[in-house]
Amino acid sequence: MIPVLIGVSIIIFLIFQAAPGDALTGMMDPKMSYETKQKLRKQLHLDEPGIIQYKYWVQNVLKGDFGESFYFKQPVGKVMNTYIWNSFYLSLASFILSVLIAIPIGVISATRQYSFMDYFFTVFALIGISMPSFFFGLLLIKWFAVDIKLFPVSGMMTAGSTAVGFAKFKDVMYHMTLPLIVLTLGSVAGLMRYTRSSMLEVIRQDYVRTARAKGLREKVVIYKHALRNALIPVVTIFGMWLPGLFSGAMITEAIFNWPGIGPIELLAVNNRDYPLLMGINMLLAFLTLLGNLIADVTYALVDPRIRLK
Amino acid sequence: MAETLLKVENLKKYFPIKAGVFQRTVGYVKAVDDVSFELKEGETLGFVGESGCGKSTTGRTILRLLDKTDGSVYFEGKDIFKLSRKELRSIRPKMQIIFQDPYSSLNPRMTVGEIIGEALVDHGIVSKGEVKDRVLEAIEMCGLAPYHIRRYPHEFSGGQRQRIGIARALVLNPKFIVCDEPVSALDVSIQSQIVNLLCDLQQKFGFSYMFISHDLSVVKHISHRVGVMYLGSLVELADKHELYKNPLHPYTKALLSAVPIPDPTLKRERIILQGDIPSPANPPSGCKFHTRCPYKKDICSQEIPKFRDVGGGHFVACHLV
Amino acid sequence: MGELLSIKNLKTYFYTEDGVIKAVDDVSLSIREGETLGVVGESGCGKSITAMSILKLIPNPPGKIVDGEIIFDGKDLTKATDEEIRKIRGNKISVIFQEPMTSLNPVFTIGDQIIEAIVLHQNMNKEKAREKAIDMLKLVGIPRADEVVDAYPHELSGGMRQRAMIAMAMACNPKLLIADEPTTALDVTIQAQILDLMRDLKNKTNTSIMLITHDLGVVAEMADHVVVMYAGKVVEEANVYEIFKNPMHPYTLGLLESKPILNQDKDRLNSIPGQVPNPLNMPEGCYFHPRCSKAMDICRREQPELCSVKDGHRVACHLYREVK
Amino acid sequence: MAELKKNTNKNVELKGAKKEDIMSPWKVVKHRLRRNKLAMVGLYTLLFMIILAIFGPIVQKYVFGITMEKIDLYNISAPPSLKHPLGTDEVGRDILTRLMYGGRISLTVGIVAVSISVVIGSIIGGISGYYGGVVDGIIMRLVDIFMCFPFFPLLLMLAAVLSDYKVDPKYRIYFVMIIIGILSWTGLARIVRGQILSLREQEFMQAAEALGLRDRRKIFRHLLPNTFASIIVSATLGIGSAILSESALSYLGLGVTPPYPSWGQMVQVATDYYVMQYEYWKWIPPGVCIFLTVMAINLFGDGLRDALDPKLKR
Repeated sequence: MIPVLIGVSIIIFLIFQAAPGDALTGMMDPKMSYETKQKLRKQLHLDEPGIIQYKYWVQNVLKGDFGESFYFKQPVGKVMNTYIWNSFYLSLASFILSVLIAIPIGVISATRQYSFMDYFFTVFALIGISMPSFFFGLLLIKWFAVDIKLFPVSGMMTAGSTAVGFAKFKDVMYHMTLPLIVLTLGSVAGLMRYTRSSMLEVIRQDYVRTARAKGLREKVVIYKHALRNALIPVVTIFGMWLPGLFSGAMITEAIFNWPGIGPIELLAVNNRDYPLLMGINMLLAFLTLLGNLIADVTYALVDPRIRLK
Repeated sequence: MAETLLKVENLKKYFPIKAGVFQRTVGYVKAVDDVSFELKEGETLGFVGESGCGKSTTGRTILRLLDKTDGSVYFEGKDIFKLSRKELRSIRPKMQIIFQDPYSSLNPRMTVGEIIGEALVDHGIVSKGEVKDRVLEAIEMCGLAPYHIRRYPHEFSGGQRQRIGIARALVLNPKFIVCDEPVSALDVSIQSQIVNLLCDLQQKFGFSYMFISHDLSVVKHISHRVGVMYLGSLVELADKHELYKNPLHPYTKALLSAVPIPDPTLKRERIILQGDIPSPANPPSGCKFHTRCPYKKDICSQEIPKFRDVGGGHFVACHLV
Repeated sequence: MGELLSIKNLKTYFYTEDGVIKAVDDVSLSIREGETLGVVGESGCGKSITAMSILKLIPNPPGKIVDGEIIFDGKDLTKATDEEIRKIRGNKISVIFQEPMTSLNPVFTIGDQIIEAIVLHQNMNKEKAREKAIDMLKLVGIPRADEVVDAYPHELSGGMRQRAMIAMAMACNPKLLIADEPTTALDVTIQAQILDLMRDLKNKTNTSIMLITHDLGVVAEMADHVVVMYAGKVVEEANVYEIFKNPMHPYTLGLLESKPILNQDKDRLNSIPGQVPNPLNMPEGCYFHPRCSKAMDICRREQPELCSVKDGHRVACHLYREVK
Repeated sequence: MAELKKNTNKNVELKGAKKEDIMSPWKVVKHRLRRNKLAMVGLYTLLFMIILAIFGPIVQKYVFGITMEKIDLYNISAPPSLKHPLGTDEVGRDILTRLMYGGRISLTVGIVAVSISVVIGSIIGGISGYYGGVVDGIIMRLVDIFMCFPFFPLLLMLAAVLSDYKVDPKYRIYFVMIIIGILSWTGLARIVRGQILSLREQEFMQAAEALGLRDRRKIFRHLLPNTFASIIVSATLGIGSAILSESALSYLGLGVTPPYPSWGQMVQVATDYYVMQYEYWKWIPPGVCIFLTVMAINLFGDGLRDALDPKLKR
């Protein structure tokens, strides 16, 4: 895991080295004198070779210091902390919703393979995968926010609202509905197909036949004996979801103006806010690795054949 | 007396067991543990044993499809583990192998003709024009029809695929063929076809076979001599009539008595072994069979019995004999 | 001995994309109480499908019981509702399968899987069922049964797993045990252990066994009565001594002669030529005629019926028409 | 021997098969694919889109004299009419023509990007699987590193860096293809490696070794043809996701830039609520085009996967 993290940090660093200009370009005040610039350069170690700069950067990152965002004029850590939780709420809601929808329809699809329901859900899943999120988001805004004004166009709360407690929660949920639909459509599709193929594999196994031969009810056979096995590969993808919970869905958030990490990253890209970009990407890479680790651990937990010794 | 074609001396093949994050070797599966024997020209040596006893690994290590851990294998007097890659390649056609699984042993994307002829082409054994004739000759000898060469493996049944596998080996005119459970995956009525085919081909071309199987009756039928393996080691090796009439090792005795015989009137005394086969990763000390042996003595758990000739080429590894 | 189960003119077909496969084609057989019936045949002959049809364990689609009767305990199982069948499964009729490796659910303990069946059919509470499960494990000769009950299947060897499967099948004292190639995946010495155990249990409980196998040796040792199947049909049926002493159908004969026998020496095996016919493209007349050395004209035209030739010896072959 | 021959002939007769219906593995796949209605719908939709993208602009130019840059000053932001079946955009360009050009670009980006990732992925995965050991260890760590990056943010950053270099819009398209291609080889590399590792365990590879075949023949005749199936499936599905990536990037203004049209970029106008509400013809058709094309590819790819799966037989 450590070598992978080092590799990741090197690549992130290299990408930003490749970008024209340096950290100073973003901070530059046109009126700044040449001397002050040189001083600042020295202060930021920009006059030194890349490898030394990398060393300083890593040292700071290890201390939790990702530098200062050009655009927000604040420490990167603080900026991330402000917005990342908004992404988290949206993604978590979508995650829970997707699991609740996708797993049952995956199971139904698999147990009635080649039935009308199966085709219906399969086509539905393919629509979910094929639909560009920005287009789907815009369509929803047009239909439900602009045309019939059922939901708000954008944002996370009604402007100027000072509601607290349940009222605040209700307001947030009201704003969340449309982005939630967009996000969930995509993830339901993937998860459902995964569950379906895993389930199809499992219901052909001998032990499912054994369970039937014992005289168990079909429901017990499917939801206890088969599903328990089919979910083993599925839980591992829950771990992979971890970075997704924090990275947010950039485009969906941007379209609905959801104040999460997605629009911030877009803003950072457009303003070439390199410290912020590096920070976000480093964090996501770290979360990805952590997610893999969690996946491994859950795998061992749900599958008695791979017990950690 | 025919000449010795293959000589195996103290062959060992250990597979490392890796564990942990750093994939350190934490132990070895002793798949083949000190096996020695000789094979004469035109002879069939049968190898029997239960799953995991290392009979297949022995066969594959002899052909250097796997690297050895220790010991040596002489084929026509040359130690095959000392050959260079090029020398090995040139000797390959002389020693062939027939596999157990008729499904995974043929490349699904090649026609039967290509499968059988490709080694001829690759080694340049015969000229391009002759390849087809040789393939047709081999295919007919194996009981298939000429038009089959343009078909693909998935169009054939298990028995026919096994014939294709035999033709692939046969076409190179080998001297020695390892038959690795060639009939285990086949139905009874097809098994006998393949066994007969192998016998006929041996008579015609004088091949030497190393015939690996877990089926004691098939091994007895086809072999001249039979070796019994248990947990990576040979425990007994003798002429087939001698071995089946007068088994010396308690394991051989138990194995023979466990084979069901299709005769309901026959009442035999059975030796039913207790317990399971121990793991080859952690074999018992001394004689590996002592944990299940009905006759075990103190010495059996302490000392490894020597594999020795007790007269007339009857080899056995047991303290009690 | 009364008849426990009788199958009459059973037809189980599979409807595939490529056509209809007549896996079981007009099969009749019966099992008496306390008897072991050996069903022999090569792969694809329909012996397993016949057995699975009894408990309606045929995957549907594509499989379907098209016609016939399966009378068990005076009731026709083909007409039974799912609920009725469920009450018979694992209770009055239980099954052990070929692969002990894959037949047990890997994520539940051995105990859980046995207890489940006991609780379901015997109205026992969990603690009592657990005790019973441990007793069953002891009965099938598993050492340290009180520990094994909490073990997962992967922690046991193949032989031990098959013992656990037998424990599970016998837990509700079934009247009929269907053993579908119970020892095929096991080594010879382990096979001997399991066969010994099954014989032992049968003597103790008087359970009837339907033993499905391709190994004539196993049949000779275990069965009282033998049914030989070929291409979805019963070709010969007799008691075990009769069938080995006096096999009549050319297929049975070929099967017996094509296998080398340990205590006999033969120069050359007598093999049945050709392959098992493609189930989608069965030959006209007797399904065996293309491989039969004694085939006559009538064999190519007409399907022989299973007729009684001698006392309790039935064979489906035109060669014996005169005798009838 | 004579006896052997006799036995042989008997077998031949028994088989009794017609001599001329050889089902090669590919024919079997074709046969199974044809029976899958959804896959066929996908295939025909895709073919229709491709034909439209290739020949549409030519017809427009030589028959109606409309090119993607031609401005119709009398019809600015005009709704669909006979002259402009899908209306015009804010500077008076024909939407239908631009849509067809956009199709060319989107499809080309998809195909080229996937070609790049297939070449890189299968070579690297192949090397990793074939040689194993240390080589495999290093390559797989490298893949791990690449897989650590969230795909889209990285794509975005690279596209941004690209913008800073002020690449000419004409060449930008190629850079977009290359970036998407380079970022998406890892999945395929893993698949190919896994395939080769399992193929190496197959007995026909052991047979190839026992026959003493040259490495070259083992790789090109035995290993690669058996990995084709999974490469083709993942490439087909890859084209769909490459088109989605490109359109999202272009929608954000970081992909294909004007004057070259791309479907994603055409949808961008909808960020203006007026356009969104009243001038649907400007952004809905390109969005639908993306969706239909990707859907068609996924339907076809899905069917292809089923057809190539030897386990799946009805």
